Amino acid sequence: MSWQVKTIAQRTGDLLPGSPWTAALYVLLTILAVTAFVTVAGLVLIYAERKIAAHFQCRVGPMRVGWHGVLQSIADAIKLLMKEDIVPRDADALLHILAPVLSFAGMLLVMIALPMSPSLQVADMNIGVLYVTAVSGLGVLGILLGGWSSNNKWSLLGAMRAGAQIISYEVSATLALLVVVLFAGTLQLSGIVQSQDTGWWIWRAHGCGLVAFAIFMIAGTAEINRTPFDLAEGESELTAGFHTEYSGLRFSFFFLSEFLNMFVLAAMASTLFLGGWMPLHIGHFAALNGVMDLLPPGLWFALKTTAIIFLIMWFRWTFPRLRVDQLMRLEWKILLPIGFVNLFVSAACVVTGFYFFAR
Amino acid sequence: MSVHVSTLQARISGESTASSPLSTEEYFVNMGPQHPSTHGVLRLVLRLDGETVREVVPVLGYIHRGIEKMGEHGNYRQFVHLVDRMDYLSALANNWAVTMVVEKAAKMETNERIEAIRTLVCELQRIQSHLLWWGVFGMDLGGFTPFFYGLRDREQICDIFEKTIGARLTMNYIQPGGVMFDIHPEFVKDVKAFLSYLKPKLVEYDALLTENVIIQERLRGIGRLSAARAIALGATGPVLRASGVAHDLRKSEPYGLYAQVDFDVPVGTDGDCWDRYWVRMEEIRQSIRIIEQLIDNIPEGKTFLVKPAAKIKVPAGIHYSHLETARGVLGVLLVSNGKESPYRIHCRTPNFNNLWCIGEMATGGRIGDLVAMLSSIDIVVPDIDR
Amino acid sequence: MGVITDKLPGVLEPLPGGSVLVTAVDQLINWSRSNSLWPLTFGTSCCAIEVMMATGAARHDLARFGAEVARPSPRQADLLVIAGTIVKRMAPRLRTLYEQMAEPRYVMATGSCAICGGPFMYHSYTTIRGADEIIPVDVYVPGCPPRPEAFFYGLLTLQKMIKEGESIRHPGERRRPVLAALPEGMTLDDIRKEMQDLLSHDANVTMADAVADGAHYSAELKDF
Amino acid sequence: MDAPNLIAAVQALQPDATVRAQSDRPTLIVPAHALVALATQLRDDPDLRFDLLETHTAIDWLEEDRFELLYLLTSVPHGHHLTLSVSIDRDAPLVPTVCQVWPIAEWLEREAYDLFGILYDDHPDLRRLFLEDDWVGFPLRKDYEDDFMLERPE
Amino acid sequence: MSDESIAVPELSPPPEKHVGTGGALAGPVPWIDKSGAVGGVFKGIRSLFTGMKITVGYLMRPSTVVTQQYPENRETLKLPDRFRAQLAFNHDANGYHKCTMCRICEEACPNVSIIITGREKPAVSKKELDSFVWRLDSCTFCNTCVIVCPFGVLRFDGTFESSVYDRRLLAYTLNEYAGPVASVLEKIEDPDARKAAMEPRDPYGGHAVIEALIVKQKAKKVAEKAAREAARVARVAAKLAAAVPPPEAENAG
Repeated sequence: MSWQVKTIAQRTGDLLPGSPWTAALYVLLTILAVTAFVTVAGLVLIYAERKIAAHFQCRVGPMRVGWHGVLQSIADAIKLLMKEDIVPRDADALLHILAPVLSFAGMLLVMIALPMSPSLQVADMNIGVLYVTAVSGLGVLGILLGGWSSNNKWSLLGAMRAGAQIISYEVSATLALLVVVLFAGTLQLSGIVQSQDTGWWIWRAHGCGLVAFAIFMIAGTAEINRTPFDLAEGESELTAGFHTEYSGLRFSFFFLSEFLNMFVLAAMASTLFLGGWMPLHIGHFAALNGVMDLLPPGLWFALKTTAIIFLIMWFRWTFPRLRVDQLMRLEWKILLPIGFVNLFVSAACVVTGFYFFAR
Repeated sequence: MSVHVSTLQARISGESTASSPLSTEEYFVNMGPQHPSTHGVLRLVLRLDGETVREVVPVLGYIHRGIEKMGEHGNYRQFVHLVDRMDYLSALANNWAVTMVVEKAAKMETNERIEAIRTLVCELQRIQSHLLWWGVFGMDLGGFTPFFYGLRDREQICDIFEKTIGARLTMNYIQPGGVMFDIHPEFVKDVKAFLSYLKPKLVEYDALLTENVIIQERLRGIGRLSAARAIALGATGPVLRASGVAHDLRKSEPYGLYAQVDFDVPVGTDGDCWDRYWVRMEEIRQSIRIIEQLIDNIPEGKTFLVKPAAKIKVPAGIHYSHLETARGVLGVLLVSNGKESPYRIHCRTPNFNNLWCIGEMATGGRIGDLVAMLSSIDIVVPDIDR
Repeated sequence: MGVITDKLPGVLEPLPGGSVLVTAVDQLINWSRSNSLWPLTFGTSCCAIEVMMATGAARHDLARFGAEVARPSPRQADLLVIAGTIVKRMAPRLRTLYEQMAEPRYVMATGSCAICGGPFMYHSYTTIRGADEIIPVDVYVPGCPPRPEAFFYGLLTLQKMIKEGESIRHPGERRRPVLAALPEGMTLDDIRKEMQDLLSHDANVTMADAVADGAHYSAELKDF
Repeated sequence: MDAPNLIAAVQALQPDATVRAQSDRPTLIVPAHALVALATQLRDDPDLRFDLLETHTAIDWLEEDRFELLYLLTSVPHGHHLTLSVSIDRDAPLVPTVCQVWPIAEWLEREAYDLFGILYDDHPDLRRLFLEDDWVGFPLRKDYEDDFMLERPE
Repeated sequence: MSDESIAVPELSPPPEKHVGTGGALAGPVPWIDKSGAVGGVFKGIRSLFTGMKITVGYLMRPSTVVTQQYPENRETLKLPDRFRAQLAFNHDANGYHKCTMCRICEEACPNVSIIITGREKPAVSKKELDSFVWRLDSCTFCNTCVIVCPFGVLRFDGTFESSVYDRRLLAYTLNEYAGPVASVLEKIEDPDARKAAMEPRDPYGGHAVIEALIVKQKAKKVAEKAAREAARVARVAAKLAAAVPPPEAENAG
């Protein structure tokens, strides 16, 4: 079965020669839709996190705002919007204002490259993986700027921790990405998804994929600053870390991008290792594949992403956090060597064609 | 004569000794008075070199309320309720400490039942305090879930206390001459139910936190305190025992009914954060043992041998007695001049001395280690400041 | 609405700035503020255990009110719960913390020490006799320490106050009923009773309210 | 070691020490100048081994115009207790520090300085412990006066 | 202060019976041995999964939720009988209290949370209660007043819902009526006269008493300060007079 991939950018391109105004409207609508999606996803994620955390901990979580607290996130959002916004007197005002925007923009830019279903992807670049890796680096810039411009020692410490941590773990994450890129033979995200129509990379590569997936999950959790790697904002250590001096709207930007980064990570992990929107196919067993195709691809994507998000939340509500030197040791002495070895092994696999359902 | 009175400003603007070959710049950070991991209003001035702590200067007094001065103006019964607010997690032991010194000085009689009740509720509170500590310890290390599990089980003890004592935290239960109420008819049943509930939970705690590799890695070899240094720094309680000194007043100078029960004093070997953690976890188990031995045979008797009078007269002189709270040795020094209120009353609080160890432990560690150490000595700030 | 604030004259605490918008938005904003009170992790003594820890823990679960997001940084907190004694040395710091919080900010004084010095009222040379000598306090929760349910009652009281306040037309202004000059024929018992009735009927947000709130939300988006 | 033996042993070390009456633990009155030497001996003597300074505080005997300093010692290995009492003039409250003997004394002495105004000779870091550096007066003295403090109304 | 300067002799190992964990409950110290590097890694990873199993176990079993829904469960919430949250008068079946204004509780109260005012001209008996003011704001619920009361007038209730916007509302007048105690009232035959003697009291009128107390206290403080100042001035003057030599001597010099 072949999938007809059509991105929103392509559709806009199709429209452009005929009616530029319609195309412009289309672009506008897309921007609105992405913003709406981001907002809704963020609110849902925050609510889900609070509810799931509560049930991990033998309690019930938000209950009193709407049925079982479903409107809790909306209340929080409106409150944060209407809250006073403080720029400390000694802060670097411009950078202080810019930082959360940068952090949010980095997340938003990754969002447009995610293939959520064959027809639901804003832009499908031929260097998609590279683009995602590059643009997600903007987030750390926002954090660094925010911590530095606040003129607060705790913020600075948090920002430096975040900077060191994210940049270090990006290496491992990229190495894990490269494994999939090697196997798929393309940097295009939709191409990677389509390369998994005989099976997901997590199991097709005799363990290499699994190892890469594990590394990617660990490195990714570290990149989005979540427990057990939440050193940048570890409450008990650095009060609130890099966003200590942020309030109101700008804090909500950080807050939202933190949760959406989790979505981005889960989406990337499912795209690369779990086939993205590709249903569970095993080789060329048409019967199984046909049954699996009954579910629409968008739903497959949503299910996989949800599962990974749940996994990340599960990590967070179980583990204590690492110390800063242990964090670095884990990256440079454990993950990185394993990642390199894994990359070499998978390169060998690719060259010899030694993996399941090689073409 | 070289008496030189200094100030905090002078203290922290002093020497800067960068020992690293790299030319790094040291800087001061105020941790507290409002900081999530200082458990109240403790201020630590940290001299940092990057993430490394070069020096810790604790600054106290953000909750110094002058309890000792107030004690001089009230009678003994009033002072009992004041010490509730010192180490509020061992309020009963605090009550007992004052009660003990007053009873010893004024030669007040008690009976076995009173002592048994006192021992029981104190041990329950030791468990309660350690459960809270366990939860907060997990939270300080970044894991939130232990906090909820620890406090969930602590609430069960709160329920038992509420039934018998009528308060959840500041009890004012152990009075000179007796205990304020007799135990609730359901006390024995509740305590037994709680113990059988807690035992499997302890196994769960171990699986969740104790055996977790991150905890192991974070606590091993951190904040090491040798036995000799621990004694010299005046540490008591689990902090001292973790360093390998089996100094427990329940064993060495038994009070209450501790002489009649069989229990062990867990001691550590290295005196690091891990040992302190483990000693406390083990103390919960020992407390369970003590309660199990006592709960079935509480002797009969009155809870006040004589009707409690508002005022008690204590013969003139210096009286001192001490006992073991969940955090260490709490001593009450009572100087009386024969009147209804003490001439001078002084509390030797365990946290005061235990905190003093932090300066020695923390030097050279990371900020994250500092938080772990602070949590592992389990301070209650109002107990330090009084 | 308005049982308490209508019948009792209020204390206004005006703050600079302000604009005119519609009432529905006001209500929406008040609703969101009252249901999203993020507390500052601030506790000085015994009350902190009961009011910050036990309430947040599984048995009582502050999260039900949407208030479990305890912020260690005052910038992000809405609610300052003064849990414990405030002494002379801490007083300027408490003031600083209050100043650092962003509007709208609410203050609850829990426990005897924070209300009036409590057990340390007399003969103590450092204890401040009441946190309201330093910062304005909105709700007093008596107890020593108050049990978690008592704190929740205080939180509901505060929510009620926020819901009946005025948000956009006079930002930051909130009406706090005072005892002085009770209207004719009105006793405090009546007010208490009405409040308790309200709590039992009105405290839980029903689904109909939620839908209405959603409508407010879209109206609010239109205005922006 | 029981109380009479203990007192005898200490008096052998420091003949000036006299027994203080009205105390429930063995208490010896020691002249201030002999304090540090005796403290070191008490700590190092293998039979005594008072290695834990349990607490140290002062008593303001206003009518007798003196401060009494108490050092409550405990021996962890032997499990016996001893109290040292040092009386100093109220107008010139100067006493040698025992920081070098028991490090914990550094804070305990700072507390006594803070609340009683007792000055410790050779103390490495003598400053207020609980109160602000610019606090006037020493609150635990019996003649402390304060505009802030409220008396209990009758 | 360095470590070296303090020569504390090392302790001999603690006595045998104190060491060790023993007991039925205690197991061996977990993880005290550092097993080999590879084994350690696997053990570590396994420990992570054990923890995850526990948390997800709670997630999967909603019956483990222990939360009480406070405002919703107001009807069913039952506090223990002894819980102390509000001081109240014990009244007998006819609604009389037995307080004789002996003031023992007032004296025993650690921080003057009980303020008892008597009446200038008692209607019936010699000692008559005007108002028994209890300050909920400063009360510490220590129960001392209850145990020292010789007549069993006081008790503690579990009514904890008493948050207010104004702290003056926290001063309660506990007695519902002023006037004599039950034994005296019962002697009054005429019901109208009895009613007149009782005189109902406003339960929230306590703050006036407290304000009067504060005014009195402030005046006392000011007077004391003035007296201290005067004494100081007199002392200084006396010192000056003693220090300055008499003028005759000056002239002579």
